Amino acid sequence: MLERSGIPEQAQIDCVFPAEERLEKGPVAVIECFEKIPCNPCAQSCPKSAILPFVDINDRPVIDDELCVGCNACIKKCPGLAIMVVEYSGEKALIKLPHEFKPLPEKGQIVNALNRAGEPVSDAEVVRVIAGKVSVVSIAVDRHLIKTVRGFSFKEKPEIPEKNMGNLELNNTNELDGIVCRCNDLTLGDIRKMISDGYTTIDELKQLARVGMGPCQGRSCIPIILGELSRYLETPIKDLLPTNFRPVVTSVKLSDLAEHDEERTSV
Amino acid sequence: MDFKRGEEIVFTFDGKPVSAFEGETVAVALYAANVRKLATSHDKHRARGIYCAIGNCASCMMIVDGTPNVKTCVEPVRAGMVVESQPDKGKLT
Amino acid sequence: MKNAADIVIIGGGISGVAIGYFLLKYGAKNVVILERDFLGAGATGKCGAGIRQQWGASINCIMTKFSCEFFENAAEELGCGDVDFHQGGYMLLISTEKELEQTKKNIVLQNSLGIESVLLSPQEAGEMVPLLDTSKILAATFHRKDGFLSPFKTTQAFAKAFERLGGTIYKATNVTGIDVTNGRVTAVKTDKGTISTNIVMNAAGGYAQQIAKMVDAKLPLYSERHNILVTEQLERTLSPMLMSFSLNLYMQQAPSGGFIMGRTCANQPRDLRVTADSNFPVEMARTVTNLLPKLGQLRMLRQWAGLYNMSPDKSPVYDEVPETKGFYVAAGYSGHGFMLAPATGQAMAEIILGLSPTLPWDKLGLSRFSSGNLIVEPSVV
Amino acid sequence: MIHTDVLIVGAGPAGLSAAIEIGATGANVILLERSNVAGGQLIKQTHMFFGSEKQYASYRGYEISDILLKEAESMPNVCIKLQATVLAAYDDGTWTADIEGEYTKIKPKVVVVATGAAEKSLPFPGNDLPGVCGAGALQTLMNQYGVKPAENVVMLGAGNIGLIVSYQLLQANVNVLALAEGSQKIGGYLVHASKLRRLGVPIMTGYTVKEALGTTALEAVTLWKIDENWQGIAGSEITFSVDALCIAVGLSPLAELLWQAGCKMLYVPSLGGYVPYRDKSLCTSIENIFIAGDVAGVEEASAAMVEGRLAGLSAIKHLGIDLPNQSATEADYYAQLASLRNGHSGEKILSGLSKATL
Repeated sequence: MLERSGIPEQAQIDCVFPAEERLEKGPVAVIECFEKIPCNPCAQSCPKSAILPFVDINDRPVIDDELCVGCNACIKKCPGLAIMVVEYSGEKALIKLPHEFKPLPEKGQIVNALNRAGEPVSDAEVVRVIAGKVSVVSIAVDRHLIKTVRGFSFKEKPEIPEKNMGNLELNNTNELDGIVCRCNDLTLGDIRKMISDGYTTIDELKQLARVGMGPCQGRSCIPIILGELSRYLETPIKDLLPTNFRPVVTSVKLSDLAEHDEERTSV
Repeated sequence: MDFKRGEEIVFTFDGKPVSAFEGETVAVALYAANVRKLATSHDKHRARGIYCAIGNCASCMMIVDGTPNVKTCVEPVRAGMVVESQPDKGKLT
Repeated sequence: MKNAADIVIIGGGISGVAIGYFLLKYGAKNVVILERDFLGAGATGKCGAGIRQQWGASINCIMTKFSCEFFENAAEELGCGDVDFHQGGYMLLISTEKELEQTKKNIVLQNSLGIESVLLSPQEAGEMVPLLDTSKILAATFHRKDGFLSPFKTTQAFAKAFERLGGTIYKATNVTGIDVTNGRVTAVKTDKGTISTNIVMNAAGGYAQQIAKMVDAKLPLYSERHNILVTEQLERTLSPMLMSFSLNLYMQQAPSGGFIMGRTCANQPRDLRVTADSNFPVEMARTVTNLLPKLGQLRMLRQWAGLYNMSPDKSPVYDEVPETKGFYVAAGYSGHGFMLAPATGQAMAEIILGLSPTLPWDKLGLSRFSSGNLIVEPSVV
Repeated sequence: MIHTDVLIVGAGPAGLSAAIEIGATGANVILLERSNVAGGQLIKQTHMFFGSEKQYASYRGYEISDILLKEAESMPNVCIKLQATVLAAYDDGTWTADIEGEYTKIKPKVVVVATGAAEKSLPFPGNDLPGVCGAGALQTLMNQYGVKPAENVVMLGAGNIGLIVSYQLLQANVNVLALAEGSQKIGGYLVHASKLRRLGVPIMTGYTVKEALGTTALEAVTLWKIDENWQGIAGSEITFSVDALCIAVGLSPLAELLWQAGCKMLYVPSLGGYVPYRDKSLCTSIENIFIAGDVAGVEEASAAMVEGRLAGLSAIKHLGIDLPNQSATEADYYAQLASLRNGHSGEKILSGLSKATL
């Protein structure tokens, strides 16, 4: 389902697609925006106010497909590139897609038509390219694919190394469970051992193993250690004894300190 | 995205010349020259490279013009700079 | 939590755990240490943990000599791990004629007590510490047995030895009151329960006065904030610990490679605050770079503060308070409590258990402040 | 010692917005930014922004940063300093900074801290290998310096940052082999996720990193499935040959200066970590210190901009300057924030804020 895979269900797609007759009449926008998020540029962008105004910024867009003329204005404005314009044209279906990649295809070029999982489903011909910050590329595919095609890719794909390389014997110098404190090379195992030895506050760990005392001032290690302490003591982090964050945020040269000009009164 | 690159300059890394653009930082220039390992950790001598790229951590520390422990990811590139990898905790010059 | 103990020690810093160890070593039973946060959370964990035997008052020389010898074989005696005693020596830097005069007297006293401190010319000092700008000093003294330890490991070693001898430590336990019935201590109240006892040992360091108030005892002490900073870590280039009274600084290169340095700043708050002082970094940097110019390249990493528990003559107080029977205090170290800890432990064990004193502890009693024979200690930063 | 009306720490969306709000009153503002370019996260965000037109929706991140910067720079009483790191906040009200190598002491009447947030890190074998880095690092390389960050990447984390940075990597024609997310659901906006799926990037929910492999640099990464208490399931390993592993498992506020200044802090997981207590008008437990943006709780840049305005307004009130329709403006900012947080992604923020609001 959408929340797990990022691909909308067929039922969700059907309910944002206009009726077949509308698709015959001419281009119409389809907005695959299935989540209430704070975003309303599509409504503002429509010259025909075919996208009904939002009551609340988190509303999902609703198109009055009688008013919509498929002018692409909203395609360029949608931050999520969730809008495409589709229409039937004889045996074909014309699909106008937002495109933010270089190089742009050329008119007449044959490309792969992709479904919502990025898999090629058929060839497609590029019928029009409108270049811009968000370019709009319209491609023609067989009409029965109007609800399937959602993207395109060039014919020659860059070869991607096949996925499963079990046989990679790399002389792996990895510690067993990863570095927690990068400045002092302390692994998760080191931290867990010290905690189980009875040092159950950040400050004790600091004194014992200088964790959080390096140049990074504990930015990457202290949050992880808090998690470990919280699990070990079965206490929520907010109830743990916090550590102190002392001056200075980034190191400063003693010579810069010594040359400090007390009298300066402007930056 | 178009990038207004500064003019090209050269600095040395462990003796070898590396070209970079004015306005880049040392770590970025080395990254562009396909140098991934920038530092070695003191205790277990593990390879370290760019991690946060904004000066929060300490994984990109090198010797720059003789000064040790310089965070090269926020150190602007200058022509003729001498950048060396730092084998230990660094010495006073 | 126990509801009774023979002796309750308030404070889990270096003094508290040392006193606890020595009490059990000399036969005391059923001793409890109460610590508000964790061991070494107070000044102990904030100090440079130096130890020197170069003093102006003989009692301080004798006590630090005793402590130094204890630290030298603490690993075996306590049997609980190394204390990282780095004996690189202390070098005291002399920059005024008056100070030179006092120092020459001190050396005679120290040598007479078996402390082999030596006077160095600026040039000799420069050979030992190349970083020094020798033009800034008239002379220096050096004693090779001085040095510094790891405050954390030393505290842990004492604490583990104390527990092995049967002592009990309660961390994260806050003392809320002390019961006194007709002039004698009867119990200590905490946020985790009450322990009845007839002997309370006030080893609360900077909070000694607060604890003493609980038995209406007034201590002639005050606690003052002292700032300290550490720099980035470099390879070891400085072995001795440097100190100068006239130039007002002390500095060491810690085992981690960071340079730890501190000084006494003017009008510091006395309200138990241990916040950072906004003028300290500049003052410290100027002091250090004036004396060791090359250290200007060093980057300051962190600044913090701890409490000095100051006594009128800057020498410690070991005594039972006159107002309340069974209430003992060890405080007033005036910034050198860590190095005195073994002596503090020995002193309080002998005083509490009524043993014959190995050192003239009575000279360090509270009565000296009314009788007037103070132990004036000139050499303190 | 430099005396000024207002010190603003951080020239990101929040800091710049606060500078504009306060600058308009003519008060003296010093805005310090540690990076050599203003805009904070904005300059790395090449995607179009969400929110409403008041928060520059549909503009691209770096375009918004230009707009805000120009407006702030147009005010003579607003002094913006780059490569200026605020080092410390002392309890006597002194703040210190390293401004282009010059140690500076500042005594402001009011401070707005807008220091943003930094990436969380994750302990797993090989996590310190060069090539394993935060999402921000790759963005900095790509969008700030125009350097191609890698050939093949695996992304860790399906929050907005993981989704958006993966898309930007594709734009820099880097192969994003997979996006793994430990929890069973995608955290970020689903429209971003759909964009990636359409471009052939598999989103593997319920997977996390088992190990990063390599000697002096990253050469491969092994992912594996995890059960409900995040323990790896042996046998479910999949290895990818990559030269970058991008960590986007959440941000936590950079609140060190607030700790130093003595503000009361609280650990709130849904806001990203330790955040200062604050009142509705974004004033912390110390009356002349205000907060705005991710340091107050990790959210979107749109909210950061509105919080910057609100904190600016509160700072103005603290300075005793009263503006004509102040309460109307304030009400508008509260309304904007409420609407931005009204969706289901806002619930998490609102619950966190309820804990941290005095």
